[in-house]
Order: sequence, then structure tokens, then C-alpha cells
Amino acid sequence: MPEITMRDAIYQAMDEEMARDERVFLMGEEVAEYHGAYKVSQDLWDKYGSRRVIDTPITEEGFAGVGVGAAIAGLRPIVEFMTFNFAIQALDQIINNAAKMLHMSGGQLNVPMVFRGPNGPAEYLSSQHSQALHAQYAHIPGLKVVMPATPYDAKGLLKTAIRDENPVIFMEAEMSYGLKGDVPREEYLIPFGQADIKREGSDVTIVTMGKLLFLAQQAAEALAKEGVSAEIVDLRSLRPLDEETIYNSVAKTNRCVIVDEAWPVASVGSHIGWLISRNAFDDLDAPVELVCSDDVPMPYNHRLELAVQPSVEKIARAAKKVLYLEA
Amino acid sequence: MPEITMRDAIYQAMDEEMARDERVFLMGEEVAEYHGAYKVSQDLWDKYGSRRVIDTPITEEGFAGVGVGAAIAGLRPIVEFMTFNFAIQALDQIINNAAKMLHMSGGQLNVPMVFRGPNGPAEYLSSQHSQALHAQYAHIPGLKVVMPATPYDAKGLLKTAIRDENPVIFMEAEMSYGLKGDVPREEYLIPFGQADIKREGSDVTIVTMGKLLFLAQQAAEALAKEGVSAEIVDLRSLRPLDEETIYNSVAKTNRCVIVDEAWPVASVGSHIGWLISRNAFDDLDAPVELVCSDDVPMPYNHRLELAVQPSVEKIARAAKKVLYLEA
Amino acid sequence: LGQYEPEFLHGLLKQMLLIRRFEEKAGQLYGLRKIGGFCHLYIGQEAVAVGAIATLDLAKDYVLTAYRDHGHALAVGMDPNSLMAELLGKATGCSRGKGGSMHMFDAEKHFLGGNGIVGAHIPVATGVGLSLRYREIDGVVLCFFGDGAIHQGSFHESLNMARIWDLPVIYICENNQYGMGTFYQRVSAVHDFSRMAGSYDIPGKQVNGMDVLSVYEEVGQAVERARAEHCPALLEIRTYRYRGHSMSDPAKYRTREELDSYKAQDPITILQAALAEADLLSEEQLKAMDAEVKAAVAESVEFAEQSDEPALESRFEDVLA
Amino acid sequence: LGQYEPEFLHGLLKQMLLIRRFEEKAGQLYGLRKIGGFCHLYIGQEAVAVGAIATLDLAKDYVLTAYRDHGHALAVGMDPNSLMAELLGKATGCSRGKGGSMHMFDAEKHFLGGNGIVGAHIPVATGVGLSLRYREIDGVVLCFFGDGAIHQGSFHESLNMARIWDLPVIYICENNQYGMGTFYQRVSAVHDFSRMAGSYDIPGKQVNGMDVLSVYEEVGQAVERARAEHCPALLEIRTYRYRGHSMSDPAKYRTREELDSYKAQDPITILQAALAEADLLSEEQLKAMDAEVKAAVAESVEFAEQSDEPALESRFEDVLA
Ligand SMILES: Cc1ncc(C[n+]2csc(CCOP(=O)(O)OP(=O)(O)O)c2C)c(N)n1
Ligand SMILES: Cc1ncc(C[n+]2csc(CCOP(=O)(O)OP(=O)(O)O)c2C)c(N)n1
Ligand SMILES: [Mg+2]
Ligand SMILES: [Mg+2]
Repeated sequence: MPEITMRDAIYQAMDEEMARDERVFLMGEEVAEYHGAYKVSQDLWDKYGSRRVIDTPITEEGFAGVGVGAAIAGLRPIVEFMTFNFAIQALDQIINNAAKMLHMSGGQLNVPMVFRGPNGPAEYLSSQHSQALHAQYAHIPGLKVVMPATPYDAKGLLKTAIRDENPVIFMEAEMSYGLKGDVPREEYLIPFGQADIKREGSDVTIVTMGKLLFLAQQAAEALAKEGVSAEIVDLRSLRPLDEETIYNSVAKTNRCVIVDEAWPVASVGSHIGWLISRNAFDDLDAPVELVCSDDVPMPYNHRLELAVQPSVEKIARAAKKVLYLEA
Repeated sequence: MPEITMRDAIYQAMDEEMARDERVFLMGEEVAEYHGAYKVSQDLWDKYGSRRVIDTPITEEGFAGVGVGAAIAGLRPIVEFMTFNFAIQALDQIINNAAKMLHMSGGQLNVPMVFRGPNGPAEYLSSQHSQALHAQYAHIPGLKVVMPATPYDAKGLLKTAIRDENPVIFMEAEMSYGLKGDVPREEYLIPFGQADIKREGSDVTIVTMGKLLFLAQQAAEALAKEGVSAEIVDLRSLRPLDEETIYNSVAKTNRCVIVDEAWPVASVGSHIGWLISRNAFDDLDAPVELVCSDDVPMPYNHRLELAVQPSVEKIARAAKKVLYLEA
Repeated sequence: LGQYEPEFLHGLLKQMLLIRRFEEKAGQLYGLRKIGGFCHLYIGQEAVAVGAIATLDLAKDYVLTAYRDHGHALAVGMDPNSLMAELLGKATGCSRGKGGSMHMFDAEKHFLGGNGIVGAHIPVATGVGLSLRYREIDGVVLCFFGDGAIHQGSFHESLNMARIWDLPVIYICENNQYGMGTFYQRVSAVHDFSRMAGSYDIPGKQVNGMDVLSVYEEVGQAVERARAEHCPALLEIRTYRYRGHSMSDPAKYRTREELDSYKAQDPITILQAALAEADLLSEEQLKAMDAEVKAAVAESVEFAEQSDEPALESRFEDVLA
Repeated sequence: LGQYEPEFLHGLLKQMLLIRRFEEKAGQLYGLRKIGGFCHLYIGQEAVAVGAIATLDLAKDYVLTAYRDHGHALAVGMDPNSLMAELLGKATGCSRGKGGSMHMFDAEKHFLGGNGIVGAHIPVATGVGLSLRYREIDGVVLCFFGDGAIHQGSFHESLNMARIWDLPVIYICENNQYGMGTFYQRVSAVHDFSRMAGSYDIPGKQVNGMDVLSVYEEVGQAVERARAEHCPALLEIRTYRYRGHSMSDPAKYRTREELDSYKAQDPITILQAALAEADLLSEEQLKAMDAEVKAAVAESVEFAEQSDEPALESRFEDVLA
């Protein structure tokens, strides 16, 4: 199985789906002639031309809405946000139009489109450019929200997203584009709503989403050295959410740590914390811990920004806490 | 103590603070000559003139940003959104500028301003106009978020909001503007971060925010008839959140129902559900229940929209569930 | 007048009459509390939707508008029954009782709403235009919005994109003089909105929206150009709404005289008079037309009232496709 | 040239030189990985910030710009030490190491940032203008933004408000030809941005941004009018950035020839040459100036490197006032 980068996996998914379906097109800032701000679209413009790979002006609200219009009139747009920090300007289009069009029209107009781009902090970018904003989307009925961690998942989930009949928020990560992983040559799709057990274990469940998987894996390694067996549940899609896999794991381990790089309040992480506390109440031997970012805007200084975010140490410490191995 | 409406309470708070502090002004759509879309600003324009009560074009992003600019240059704006549904268009200004200016400037520029208006469903307005969007703000560090239920709380909290040195999101409700309650003639302020026990009880804690207090009160009445004593904790401010009052109540009742009119996923309600489950783990005799809106866009049809929202029955049923009086 | 077929002119008149009577009835039902929430009536503006949409071929063309959408919905030929049922929140409504007054839709008739957020459908309409270009269909899009909406950022973003991508979208600002209670000149730097076309290097024009034939001609020209040359245009169509912004608005911000001056140029009366004068419409024909329209409206009420409420469980439908 | 005091002209030259050298050094430190993230250099555009800000009285006037902000920060007179320390993320940085390259601020010097979201500071600058009017101060606001930002909705919303409320804001589009990798004409319906002033009924003008005195004069006129008549204006100042968009951009989207053609009109070289020709700047004076500037930059690096990292606990500060 070839090892490819996350960037290539996302590229391949778009390329294959564009080749497969004439209606699929890509639009966003710098996606065409510049080959993508993070070089994700690569040569798609060279291959498919300006009709299907479209550079937009810097108008997030506008081009998100253009995508919605194209989607209700027969096309299947992929709208790239240079980062999801900028998509806040497009939220009205996403929440009030994309997520509600089917409903307001009594089922007449579905919106088959993907909004994708990096989410969450990169490095040295300060507070406007370093936000993990998935809670804003996970909150909204009418959307689907996907956050892959590995190249394999990214490709399979993005292909599913492009074929989905609904608006899908597909969240990548600047820091992960260069990350490598095995991706088969043959076509495959990964359905939404299926979490993936990335590591089996028996003592504690670690629920992760997106790139934090790798911190969780390192934490699990460290814990293993101390004799603690951690199971890692990688959510992959946040909406729909695969509650069953979570509960099954917690039924086995009786302890859970959730890892989310967003701020804590009204986050996906704390939501899942409540879900587990409610629906696996009798299985829990300790309260569910949440490892998330500090409840502050992201500072520019590198030591500070690292201190703000989840870390291997924080995850391992939380795991020990739910095991009552540490305070 | 005079009984006045919520509308008048909010009006009085603005009027008193405008009289007290030259720097306070009000801007928004129809706030001046039309006296407010919901007649909250009333005669403020007649009293203070066009300099201090400013009708804006329909440009939520623009005038929210104008407010931020005025706030960092010496004024104390109150920005009215006709409803918070439209404030989604202004979210970038609120999240990326208002909430982060102090931080990005290393403490140099604080943003003393209030964004206020109705939040949550009214009636017969369908999905774009009937959203309870407080989770979007409660998620964000750098903001304060307030949601009063009674005229008394609204007046005292709004005066505090106007004097606060930070951006405050002040969330009202269309359905409550006509609601009456006692408000003293003398000046008073209500600090943020202090929940209010609106009813004492011993068997179950009902945590509410905003107008759902009244449903909770009716549910408590109904429960009382069945011999169940419910305590009602009205949060009043969502950020900062008065966790202590919640935990103290739960320590007494050992059971908790949270009422939130937002959608469930990544909501303030489910967040508090996790907080209690974690921090009052040993106090809980049953999982925390959440009564919220169905996870769907709001339909226009009235029976349907009522069915979607929290109700007295749903709250009472949840209370009985945590008491194991009902499945 | 002479250049048009009488049937065509009768059609315009009848559509305007239908809208007028439908809206009057909706207003009554609102008063009877059979309709709730916001209900934005189109009375006074009929010539705009009717004249503009008459230029289209709805097999390939599209229409989008804001929340004041009953007129446009009728002008594209939607069944009054399904509209009235929607206003009453019934399962037989065009949007299954989910959308209500602000969200009329008919995918088959290429009427893509009905949008409640001021200015938010302007990019969407632009995207529909993109789809036409992409699919190499020589259709056009009419995007209607108000004088209040033109200041929204979405307007600026959209018109620039429409020009750089050569999209066949006609942006029609229905200047009915007021955005809610605000006279447009109070919130606009320019008083002639067609000037804004200059920022996008596209044609801009003011049109008299009280005269259905002026609307038909001017929109028709823009449509033909858009169809042939794939170029957008901006039209400011000047009109007036007789009623308040929505049912709860007493409209105290304007004078009786101002209202009367527009009623004196009522689009229906004007066309009726012109037709009569030119001997193109007899008293009997007019009466028959009026009776037919009234019957259609009465039937729509009957239909709506007798229709079922949507099942409670249907609230979980239409969330995801 | 003769109409200006030599000291004034020397001041302009020195400020441009300071920016040039500061930016070159920042680029070097980036290469050495002492600075990370985005770092948008102002090299080539110096005449714009320097010429424009020289017209101000910063006791009452204000400046706001986007993320390419080092030049403006130096032009308002901020201490290079505090800027360089900010770039290195140090506690002594103007924003305490919280903001970095994109978020230079100096409240006392009325420099209100430094904003990373394209177009988002345009309404903020408009609000600063509102505050001036409200407080009856005859100050003005310079709001700088790029050719990429002008298509944002916030531009449209802001200029309309500035006009209807008579706000003293000069909107300066620094057209450096590219928004990231996009040549401005590819994404703009108009190629002369000053035309957009027509939509807001305000004066609009194109200015040569490679000539600091042209900038000074044109901005000066707009500033005087804004101060006296409280009216906004739109200026398109045409300029060029020599480096890539940020440090990671190889700038392959443009030709060597194009770059050279702008370097041939380099604002610093031009002013230097003109001064020399007019006998207003001796070789020694120039050398002294250059030495002074280089020393200041070297000192800023020294200062920044020797400054402390912010304490880890400081991440909980500056969140709420
Ligand atoms: C973004 C947004 N802001 C505010 C509103 C509330 N609102 C509804 S209609 C309206 C006035 C719109 O006026 P105009 O565009 O002239 O349309 P008209 O009602 O005259 O048809 C306003 C402010 C809204 N629906 N959306
Ligand atoms: C809303 C938003 N969208 C996208 C970006 C990413 N971005 C940063 S700079 C830039 C180009 C801006 O070009 P221009 O306005 O011409 O300014 P210049 O860099 O030339 O100074 C883009 C797209 C952003 N910061 N904000
Ligand atoms: Mg209007
Ligand atoms: Mg540029």
C-alpha cells in the first residue's frame, strides 16, 4: 500500500471525484493558478481548467453562498476555505442557507456540497488565525461534520463527503498536510458516523478527533510503559456521531478521557462528556475528563501557544486521573 | 415596587446608563426613529437625538465592526441586533475583533461594548428566524454572555453589561418583552457570574437560562403537586458561569435537569451536564438530564414548532426520570 | 400597447390582480389569526414581479427573492392553493408547512425561494448563475432584493463575482422606498442605486416599477443581453408598498399623501385603464377576470383550511437528504 | 521638491530606509527561524505608509491597517525595539508576545493594529471615525487595506456608513497588484478601484504609491478635507511588494521583468536621487542616515533577543479587562 501525505490523500479524493462526476468542482482562494495556499489542490487547475477549478476573490460570505446556489441548481461544489478562521465570515451562508435550504423548502432543495479547509491552530499565528471552530458546526442540524486524522481516513471520508446529498463540513489541519500514512490504490469510501478504534485497550478509553489522534497515540504509548492499556476511539465524524462505539469502549474500560483542541465551553468534547455520563452512567468508575485548549485566545509566542493546547502529558495525566493513579 | 415589562426594564437600563455616561450610545436597525423593531428603545431617540441613538443600514457585519471601532476609541456602544439570527453575519467582528482585541494588542485595547437583542424562537417564523444561538458566544473566551429571564434581572444585568470593560453579549427574547415583573425604583446592579435560586427545593435541581425559567417554574409547580420538591437555578450569566451555585444545589438534591432551548450538540446545556457529571460525580444519584430543542431546524407550523421546543411536560418528565419515578 | 398581443396584456393584468387579491386575503386571514408570525405583503409592487418574470423562460431561467415572496411565487405560476396552504402551515403547502410566508419554493418552476435573511440570497442567486454557465445552459437568473438589502456586503461580493465570471444574473433592487421603517435615502450614500453598477463595470438602470410594461421592457432587454452575452446587470425598479412592512407595522413613518400619490399610479389601475382606453379590455372581460381571480383565491383558502396539519413526526423530516 | 523643508524630506527618506532595513532584517531572522508563522514584509511599499502617515497629527488622528503592518507601525513612530521583540514573541513586544507580526498595536500613538482577517478592520476604522465625530474631535482616520480586501462586503458596508454619517475616514487601498498569488485584475470587475467611490458619492482618486511625495500630497488633501468637512474619501494607491506574499511564497505568479520594472521606480532610490540632484542631501548625510537606521535595527534585534520570553502564566492574561 503506498504511503502518501494527507495533502495527497485529499488531493486524490478530489481528483477522483472530479474525474468521476462532471458536476463536482472546486472553488476558493488560490485553489487554481496558485495550486492552493497549502498546495492541496496541486495540479487540479492544470487538469480540469478554470471552469472546474475556480479562484475566487477574498469574499468568504459571497463564495460560500455561490456554492450553495450552484448546489441547489445541479452542481456539487467543493468550497475551500483557506482556513476555517475565515469561514466565520461565511457562517450565515452555512447555517442559514446551506443547513436549512432542504428544510425551508419542505424537502425540495437539497444542498450537496462540501466546505473544506484547515481548522485548529498551526504555529506562531496568534488568536485570529488559530481557532478550532468545529463546535460551531457540530451544533447545527442540517450539516454533517467530519474531521479525519489520517491520510486513509481523509481520502475515504472526503470521497463520501463529495457524494453526500447534504452540506458537509470537512475539517483538515495545517499541521497535518505533510503527515504520511498508507492509502490503498483501489477506490474505497468510509461512511460517516463510524468511529474507528485506532488502538485497542482495556483500562481507559481516549476519545479523539482530528490531528489530536497522534498526541493520544503517544500518550497511550507512554501509558503502556506504565502498565496502563489505553483504547483510542477516533471519532472521524462529529455529526453524525457514533455514540455506540464510544459506549461500547467505555463499557469495557469504565473510564474515559476526551481530547478536543477547541475551547472547553459548549464544545464537542464536553458534549460527549455529558453523553457518556448520561448514557453510560453505570459503566463509569470515574468522571469523564476533558483535555482541551485553555479557555483563552491563542497567543503568538510559541511556548505559550504550546502550553495552551492539549499535549501528550496532559492526556496521559488525565488518563491517570480517571484511573485514580494521580490527582 | 413597580411592576414593569421586560421591554421597559431594558429600556430603563439603557436610559439610565445613557444619562449617566455621555460615552454610551445605541446603534442598530430601527432603534431610533422607529423606536425599535420590538419597541425596546422607545423614546431614546427623542431624548438623546441622532448623535446617540443611531439608525443603521442593514449591515450587521459592518455596524458590529463600527461598534468595535468606537469602543476602542473611547466610546461605550450598545449595538442592537434586531435578532441574534442576523448576528451570524456579524460573528466575525464579534469573535475575531471584539473578543480578541484586548489579547492581540497585549492588553492595550479593551472593548467596552454590549451586543444585545432577542435570541431564541418566537412563533411562526420558521428556521432562519428561530434560533437559540447562545452556544456560539458562550464558546468564545474574551466575551461575556448574559441571558436574563425576569425584568429585574434584565435591568440589573444590562446596567452591569454597559459598565463592563469587555464585550458583553446580552440575550433577550421576543416572547418575553411583554412579560411583567417587579423592578425597584432605586438603582441597582447585578454582578455577572452569580446564578440565582429562583425556587428552593430539595429533590431535584433544575438549571435554566433565559425565558425557560417560566417553563421550569410551571414544571416545578406541577411536580410539587406530585410531592416532588424542585430547586430552580437560573444561571443569568452563561459566561462567566456560576458553577458553585450549581454544585451546591446538586449536592443537596443529588439530581439535576438542565433546560436549554438550543439544539443539544455542543450546547451550553450539555456542557453544564458534563461539568456536573465531572465535578459533582459523587453527589449524583442519577445521570444529568438535558431538556433542549429537538435537533432539527425550526418548522413554521405552530404545533410542530411547539413540539420541537422544551415544554413544561418535558421538564417535569425529565425531573421524574432523574428521580426514577418514570422511565 | 399596440405592439403586444391582447392575451399577453390580459395575462399580465390577471397575474397582478391575482397577487393583489391573494395578498388582501392573506392579510384578512392574518387578522383572523389563521396566519401568524411575519407576513410581508406585496400589494403595490405587483408590476415588478409580474413584468420581470414575464420575460423569462422558466424551463431554463430561475427566480430568487427575499421574504416578501408571495408575489414572485404567484408570478412564476405557482398554485395559489399550495401557497395559501403554506401560509396556514399545512402539510399540503409548497414547503410542507416548514417554511411559511417567507419561504415559498417551487423547484420545478425554478423558484428557489423565499429567503428570510436580508441580502443572503444574493450570493445564492449568483451561484445559480454559475451553474447555468457551468452547464452551458443559456438561462438567466432574476435576483430580487430590497432597497434595504443593497447595502449588505453580500451585494458587493456577488456583483463583482458575477462580472468577473460573466454570469447571467440580473440583480433587481425593488426600491419600495423603505426598509422596514427606514426611508432609503436615510441609509444610503447614493439615492440612485443604479449608480452602483459602476463599481462592477456592468450596466445599471432605473426603471419605473409602477408600470408593468416598462418593467417588462427593461428587464426583457437585460435578460436578452444576459442570455446572449452572459453578462450581469443591475436594475433599480422604483416601486412602493401600500401596506406596512409586515402585518404588525402601522407604517407611521410616511404620510398619507405619499401613499396616495403612489396609489394614484397603481400598476393595476393604470394597465386596466390603458387597456380599456385602447379598447383591448371590455367591462365584461374585466369582470370575468376579476371573478376568476377571486374564485382562485377563495379556493386556495378552502383548500388550505381543509388541508391536514403536518404530522408531529414530520418535524424530523427534511433535515437531511 | 523645493516647497518642502529639507528636514522634512530627510525624515521621509529616513523612515522609508528604516522600514526597508527593518524588514530585511525581519526576513533574515525568519530564515534563521527566530521568527515563525506568517511574516508579511512591506518592502517596496514604504512610500505609502510613510507618505500617508506623514500628513497626520497623531495626537488626534488614527491609523489602522491589515496584517502587513510593520511599515505602518514604524511610520507612526513606534519603537523598532518593541516591534522586533514582538516578532520574536517576547514579553517586551508591543503586544506582549501575544500578537506577533500581524498584530502590532500602539494605543498611545493611535495605531490600532494590525488585523489578520482580510477586510475586517475596515468597519473598525469606520467606528473610530464615528468616535471622533461623536466626541467632536477634528481628527481623521487612515484605513489601509489591500487590493484583495476591497471586494469584501465589509468595504461596501463601511463606505456607505461613512458617507451617510459624514465620518472623517480616508480609505486607502494599497494596490500592490496582488492578493497573495492573485493578480488583482483577475478578481476585480474594475481595474481602477477609485471608481468604486461612485457607489458612495465620495471622492475617489488613484495615486502613484512609488513616489512618497505624491502620496503625501494626495493623502494630505484628503485629510484636510476630511478634517474640515468630515467627509470620507477613497484613494487607490498603486504600489508593489518586492517580496512574496509572506515568507513561504516563492511568488512564481509574476515575472522577473515585472518586478524589475517596479524596482526601477523604487521609492527610496527615487527620493534619494531627487534629493541628491537638488543638492538637498550630501553623500555624508546619506551615509550617516543609513548608519543610524542600521544601528537602530541592529539594536532592535539585540533588544529582542535579550528580552525575556513571556511567563507561561501570562497566557491567562489579556483575555478580559
Ligand atoms: C440580516 C438581516 N437583518 C435584519 C433583518 C430584519 N429585517 C427583515 S426585513 C427588513 C427590511 C428590509 O428592507 P428591504 O430590503 O427594503 O425589503 P422590503 O421589506 O422593503 O421588501 C429587516 C431589517 C433580516 N431579516 N436580516
Ligand atoms: C477573510 C480572510 N480570508 C482569507 C485570508 C487569507 N489571506 C491572508 S492575506 C490574503 C491576501 C490579501 O491580499 P491584499 O488584500 O491585496 O493584501 P496584501 O497581502 O497584498 O497586502 C489572504 C487571502 C484572511 N486572512 N482573511
Ligand atoms: Mg424596501
Ligand atoms: Mg495586495
